[in-house]
Amino acid sequence: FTNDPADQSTVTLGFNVPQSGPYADEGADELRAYELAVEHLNGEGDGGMMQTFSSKALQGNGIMGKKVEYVTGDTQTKSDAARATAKSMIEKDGAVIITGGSSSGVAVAVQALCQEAGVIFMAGLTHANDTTGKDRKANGFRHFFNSWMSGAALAPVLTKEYGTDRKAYHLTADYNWGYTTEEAIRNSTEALGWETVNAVKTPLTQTDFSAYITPVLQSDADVLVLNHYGNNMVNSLTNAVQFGLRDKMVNDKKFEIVVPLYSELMARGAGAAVKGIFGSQNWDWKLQKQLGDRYIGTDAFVKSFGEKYGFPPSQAAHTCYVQTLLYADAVERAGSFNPCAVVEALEGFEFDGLGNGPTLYRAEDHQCFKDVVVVRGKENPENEFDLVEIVEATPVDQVTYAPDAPEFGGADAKLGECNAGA
Amino acid sequence: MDAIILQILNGLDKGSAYALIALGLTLIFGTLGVVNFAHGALFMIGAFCAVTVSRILTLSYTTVDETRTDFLGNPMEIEVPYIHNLVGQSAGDFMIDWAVPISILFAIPVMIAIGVIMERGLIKHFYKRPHADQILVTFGLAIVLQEIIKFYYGANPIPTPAPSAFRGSFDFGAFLGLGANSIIYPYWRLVYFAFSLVIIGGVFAFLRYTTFGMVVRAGMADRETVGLLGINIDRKFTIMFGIAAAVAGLAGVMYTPINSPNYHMGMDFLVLSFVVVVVGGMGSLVGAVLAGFLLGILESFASMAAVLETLPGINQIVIYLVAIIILLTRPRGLMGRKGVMEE
Amino acid sequence: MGILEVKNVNKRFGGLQALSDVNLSVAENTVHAIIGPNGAGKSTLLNVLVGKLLPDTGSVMFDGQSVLGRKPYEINQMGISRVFQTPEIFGDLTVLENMMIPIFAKRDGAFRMHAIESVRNERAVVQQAEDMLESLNLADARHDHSASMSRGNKRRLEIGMCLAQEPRLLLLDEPTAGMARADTNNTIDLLKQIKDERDITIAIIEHDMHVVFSLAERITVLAQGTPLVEDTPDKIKGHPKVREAYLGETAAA
Amino acid sequence: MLGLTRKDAILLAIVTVVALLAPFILNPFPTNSGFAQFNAGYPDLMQRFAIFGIFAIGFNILFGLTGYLSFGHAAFLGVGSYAGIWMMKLLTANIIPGIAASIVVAGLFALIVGFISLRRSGIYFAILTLAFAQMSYALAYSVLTPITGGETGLQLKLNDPRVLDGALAPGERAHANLFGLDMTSSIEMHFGAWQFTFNTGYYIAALVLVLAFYLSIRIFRSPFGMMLRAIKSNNTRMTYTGLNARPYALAAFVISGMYAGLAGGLMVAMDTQVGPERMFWTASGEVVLMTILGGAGTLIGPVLGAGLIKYMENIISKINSGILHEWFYWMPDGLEDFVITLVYPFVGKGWHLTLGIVFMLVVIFLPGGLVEGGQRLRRLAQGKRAKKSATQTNPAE
Amino acid sequence: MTAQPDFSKDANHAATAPAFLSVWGMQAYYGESYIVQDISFNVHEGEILALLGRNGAGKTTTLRAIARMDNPQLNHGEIWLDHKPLHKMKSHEAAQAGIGLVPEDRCIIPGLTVEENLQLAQIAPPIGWSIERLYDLFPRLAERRLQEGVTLSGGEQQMLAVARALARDIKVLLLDEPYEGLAPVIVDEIEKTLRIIKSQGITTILVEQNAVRALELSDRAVILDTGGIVFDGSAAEVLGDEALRAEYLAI
Ligand SMILES: Nc1ncnc2c1ncn2[C@@H]1O[C@H](COP(=O)(O)OP(=O)(O)OP(=O)(O)O)[C@@H](O)[C@H]1O
Ligand SMILES: Nc1ncnc2c1ncn2[C@@H]1O[C@H](COP(=O)(O)OP(=O)(O)OP(=O)(O)O)[C@@H](O)[C@H]1O
Ligand SMILES: CC(C)C[C@H](N)C(=O)O
Ligand SMILES: [Mg+2]
Ligand SMILES: [Mg+2]
Repeated sequence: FTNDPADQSTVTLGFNVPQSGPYADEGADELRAYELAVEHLNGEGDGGMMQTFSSKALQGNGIMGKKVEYVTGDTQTKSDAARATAKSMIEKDGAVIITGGSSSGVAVAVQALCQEAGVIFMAGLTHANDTTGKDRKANGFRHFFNSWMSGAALAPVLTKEYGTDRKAYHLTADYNWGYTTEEAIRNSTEALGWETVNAVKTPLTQTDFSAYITPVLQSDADVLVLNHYGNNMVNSLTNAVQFGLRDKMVNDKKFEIVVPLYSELMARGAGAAVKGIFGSQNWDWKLQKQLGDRYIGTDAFVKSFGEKYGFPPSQAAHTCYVQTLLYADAVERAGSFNPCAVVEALEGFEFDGLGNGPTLYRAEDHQCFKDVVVVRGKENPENEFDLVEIVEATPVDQVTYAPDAPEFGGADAKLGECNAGA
Repeated sequence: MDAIILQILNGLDKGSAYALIALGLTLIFGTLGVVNFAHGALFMIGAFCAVTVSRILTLSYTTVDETRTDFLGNPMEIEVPYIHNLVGQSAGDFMIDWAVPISILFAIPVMIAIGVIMERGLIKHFYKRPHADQILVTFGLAIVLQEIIKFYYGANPIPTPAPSAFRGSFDFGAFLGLGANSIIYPYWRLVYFAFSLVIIGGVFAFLRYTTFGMVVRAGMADRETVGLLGINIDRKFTIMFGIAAAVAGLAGVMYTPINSPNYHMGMDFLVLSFVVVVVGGMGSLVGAVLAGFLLGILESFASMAAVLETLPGINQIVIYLVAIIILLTRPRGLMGRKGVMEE
Repeated sequence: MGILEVKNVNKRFGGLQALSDVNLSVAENTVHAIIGPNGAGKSTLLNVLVGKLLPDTGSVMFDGQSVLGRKPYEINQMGISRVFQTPEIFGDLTVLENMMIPIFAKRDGAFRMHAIESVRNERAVVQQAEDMLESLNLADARHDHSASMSRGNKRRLEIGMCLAQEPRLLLLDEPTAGMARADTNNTIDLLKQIKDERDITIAIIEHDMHVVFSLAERITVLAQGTPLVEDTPDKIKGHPKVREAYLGETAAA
Repeated sequence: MLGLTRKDAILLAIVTVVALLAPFILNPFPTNSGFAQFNAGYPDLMQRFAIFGIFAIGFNILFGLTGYLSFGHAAFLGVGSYAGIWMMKLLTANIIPGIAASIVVAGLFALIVGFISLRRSGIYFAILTLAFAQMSYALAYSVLTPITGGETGLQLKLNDPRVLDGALAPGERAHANLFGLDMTSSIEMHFGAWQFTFNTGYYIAALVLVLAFYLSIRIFRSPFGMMLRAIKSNNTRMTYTGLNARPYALAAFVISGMYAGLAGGLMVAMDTQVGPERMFWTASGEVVLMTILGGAGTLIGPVLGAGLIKYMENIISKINSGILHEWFYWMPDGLEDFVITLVYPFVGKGWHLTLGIVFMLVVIFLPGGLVEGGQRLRRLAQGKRAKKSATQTNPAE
Repeated sequence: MTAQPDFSKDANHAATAPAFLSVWGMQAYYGESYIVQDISFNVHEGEILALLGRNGAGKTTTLRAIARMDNPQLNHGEIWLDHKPLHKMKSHEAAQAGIGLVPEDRCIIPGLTVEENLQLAQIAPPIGWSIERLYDLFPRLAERRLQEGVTLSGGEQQMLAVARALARDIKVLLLDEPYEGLAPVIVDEIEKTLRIIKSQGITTILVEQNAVRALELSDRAVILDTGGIVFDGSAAEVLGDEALRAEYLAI
């Protein structure tokens, strides 16, 4: 199979993260997590979540006794560039797995590439349904949650907080992830009684959203849903707050803003504007502290990461770290680097102790199922990392869907056969 | 009706941003004939002047507060800005609050210095070189400047709020007697609008009512001959560059409360500001400003849901579409001069 | 009927009547000079003839066909070539290449793709261009960049380029301005020779009376946009109005 | 030979030989040495060299000859890619129809864009082309998602019709191929510590590159090429010599659009996926930079420029701190850390910084681009110091 | 290199008066081609010097070198104007020192009106004739004052170029083919003007193809051929020397 490390004493992992472009800081955090994971796998440091991981296959002696080495590449958050770096890792550096990334477009593109090339792809940040929906691939895996799950987790909380009689106005980033997120939030909130008065698509390259915000003022909507991420989210949220939306009363209700997908870095970029705004996350560094040992692993990870780097890890760092351990563990359990063996070991794998509570890697679509964290921007942060407060952790069964759900490509979506390459 | 007024207001505001950014560009590009791909970077550096000033003002020493703990459970470290010790707590807080306006004072000399250094050290060797070479060198410079900022400030946007006095919104509706809360608009955006008008007016006046403008125009058209008339055109060009850099930088400073600055914000604006300048017509300041307002207003209207329902995706392309139509119907943009950058 | 018939042409620039009611007939195979004070509208008239300017009213017929409204290259293809007052040549190209382009234009018309053949294989064209350079005394400079030639030589090259097209009507706007006497004489000889050798009509604008009187068979004097008189050189020389308004004492002497 | 002068034939021969031996030339370092990082001889990068070389050669036919600076050329590359992948989805995974469609569709698109944009010149032309490209990008990203796949783009799928190919056996995937020759198949060769990879896709791309280069030499040396240079030099003289500049410029525009389409087609042939960011203005800017960096208007310059930029993007960007430590491990600790702190900002995620500096250095010191650098080196080697000798023939007193 | 050279020894220089403008050992080149090689000549205060020669002889190059334009570059030699070292100056400094050049292609500045073209000349000191006085000399320009300079007819442009030089307080007027493209009556006019200028003590170097005309106006003549001086003497001498005229001037 491709890049079989059998006759070498080391094994090379490929970390493909954005190092330039708008997500460079996220990529940097992902890379920190990867480096930490490599350390732990090789038996250095305190072992982090390896101590709490329910599977005990990992020994701290590398993977199957081979020392773990890694190569890095810059995806630039462009699929062409990401595929180029992934290819160079596979063709030149002999990587057996590619992992990382911080957008669904890149994830889908690199996942397809890994399928072709016969290596495993462990997705980093990707939230669109398609990654494990209509574009799912046998060689690709996603630990991160997705748009549908965000909707399913958020809607009950929103209706509880804001009531069932609400009129929502959506601003949606005009690309695939935006579409799936809008769809997910709409469907789940409408099911609970909300009305969607309007949904407007905004260009990805937009920087000033005033022209999209002012019509919201004119409508009779009382909730604004920002299906935005990255700079789009920072700017649209900042603009919305500038236009006084948060101080407005409509239909005798206080106007509210919702950001379905939160990220610590973006919250930091938006500054005070995030205060009181609801959103969802895959994970948060305060989970174990606040919600107890169901989320065991969290503290261990925060400790090793915090001690090494001086600040708490982001959810991007977390998911990347976890993916690395999961891969290494699967290899150990399969007893082989062969991608098909790894796929078999990961499919249907149930585990715990990696910070999200009990988790399942579902066989049908290679999506992880676990609790989703609903958060709200904190009113009085205690320090610069304390930006959100956890509202609840939506239990996993509330966010589970059928593998052939229509939002996920329906019956047409197929993993295909795993490819072990040459 | 309210919606229309609001969208026009929006368009004017957005247009003033375009116009202000394009103004600096057209001084260098339309007047000195240098295709300056580093203009966006100057705008970005202006914005980071504001970030820097607010960082300097909040420069702090740490004291340990034993009663609280940080995320790892260690005793919490509390930051106390030096400025509190310097000018006292309330004056210090006021200055921190007013960091953005204060940074104007800081940005003007810094940007002029950057502009002058850039012109003396680099651009002056490129006046006679082909535009393609100018693109390559200024693009290279833009990348370098961006990377330096990224190195020190990271890639994530950095929130830089307006003074709290300007954070609310102005109720135009009540003001115009159209009913309270029907048309409200954030104060800072109004400040930005007014600021743009002042700067634009100032630059116009300077170029119009001093012979400086004529000399620079002449020097641009024919350096040699202007030299023959005893005029040291190099110096004028340097001054011009400094002014343009300052205009770009001020546009950046004032923009920070509207959108949190990040290291590539310059590149995001670059293409648009080129389009604005060219649609306005090469060599025409009035044209650039007009085009800025025109495109701003059109973009605002194209963003309305009603428009998008009939023409999906029009918001994505409206600026380019209008640019094409204008350039095809008016050979030199709105008010371009003949022979400027037509080869 | 002349080969070129200009009827009632008017052209205004803002408040200035640059051409007013110009009527002109140039007979085939003659040399017709247009003279007149600076700013009289001579170059403007030429611009109308070659399609650079559209007159406000009037008609311009070349060989029975109207030239108005046609594109400059179409007018050129009809057989009208023009030498400019300030030399217009291909500065980035070598002298030889400069000379080849009009020959190609003559041979192939306004547009033809020879994207694959090599220039070198166009022997006939190269030869013709070389010959032309030879007769212009520019053969030595054939591989020089034309931009670095002195201005007199540039002008000679431009005349050569126009001649190489074998036009039926050659328009010359001050062809010998700035030329050394020797070269002026050469140019006069060249033009005379061309005229003897083939059928060509020449309209020339010139302030150098030596050139005008050596070449012209008929002369039109233009003043303030209107033809003042049209006559043979001898008559013009003695014409009192012309002497006063244009020639002055030295030139007429 | 082949209708070329001796000089051109030699140039073509050099390009051909370098293209054929690229797997050796680009892999000068043994796989295990610290410098293996600088090896560029792996299939993907070699393919990119060839493809972007073709793109830049085509761009240079427009820009280098006519002087019309198109700032939207990536649109043609993108459109070519989309056309190519649709052919591969609908008809066959054989790359021939895909590439043919890429060229044709890009050519037609260029015809439309060129016809409109060439009504203006100079900067106005540049902005018109930019506007078209940005519109293509924006639409492909959003509204045209059903055709373009939006942000995700298009890939080959199991359930694509591919009417000309037989049905796939279970577990089989569609591979871009040339009559059964798989683009991804490679032969590896080991010489001691050295490893060389010979990849089918690369050789096909290289062959096309050589053909494209040959064609561009012929165009440069043809009367058509001379007319294009004439447009650049003096458009007025051009029209008053009876030549219609517009169709010449349009022809050049379409040809260079077709080159871009060809590059786009090859891209999907080598790597069966397209995304819209291929058409973003920065991609158009990149080919401009490649051409100027190498030397606009020269034959080989654009290829060199393309190579340099792609090399930096793929090689310098991958040097991380781990690799730096490997390189400098032999230094005393303090020095090692110092050197690494010095170098670190310029490699890995700082590769853009290096790129920017290279742009500036080249354009400041080598006004004619890399080609001029080469010429200077050659002159130096031949010991011909032209300026000195000129002074000597005209002694001062 | 800084000491002012001693001109009196060289027989080739007329010794009538102390040199006002002196060119010594000047070499000028474009790129890598040397055009003017080691030329020396003097111009005396108040005289008109005719600088003659065939096309390409280097006349324009010489004038541009004296006016210290960027091109050609000077690689050896000194130029002194009224005790000031021009060779150390840039073109705008030379202009302020009193050099006024009327370039051969006139160089009217695009985008400026006739009047602005003139105003431009009166920004840097020292300033010469007032614009009114210039309009008096060239009424044609007064009529066209608000027209864009480059749309003037060829002859009008020439007038504007001369007027622009006079708008400055110049010590030496360098005229590169001022009669070119002018109607004979106007040539007469300009010739008269030149005499007026001369009578006001302005020194002139006149480059002109119409050698006879130029010589009749001039006091002295210098003839250039392929970048070197082949004759330096009085104007009358050239007019009287058939062979010289035939060889270098073809008249
Ligand atoms: N584009 C224009 N706009 C305004 N006025 C113009 C334009 N072109 C020419 N003119 C004016 O028209 C008149 C005629 O100009 P033209 O160039 O035809 O003169 P001419 O007879 O060729 O003179 P000369 O012998 O000096 O070249 C001049 O007064 C000139 O200023
Ligand atoms: N910019 C330039 N670059 C290179 N060579 C030049 C340049 N300008 C002029 N030359 C060359 O310098 C030589 C002298 O030119 P110059 O213009 O001084 O001649 P001139 O005596 O003024 O001739 P003319 O009477 O034709 O104006 C010519 O051979 C010309 O080709
Ligand atoms: C990084 C993700 C969480 C969001 C991103 N825009 C996507 O496409 O999925
Ligand atoms: Mg004229
Ligand atoms: Mg001359």
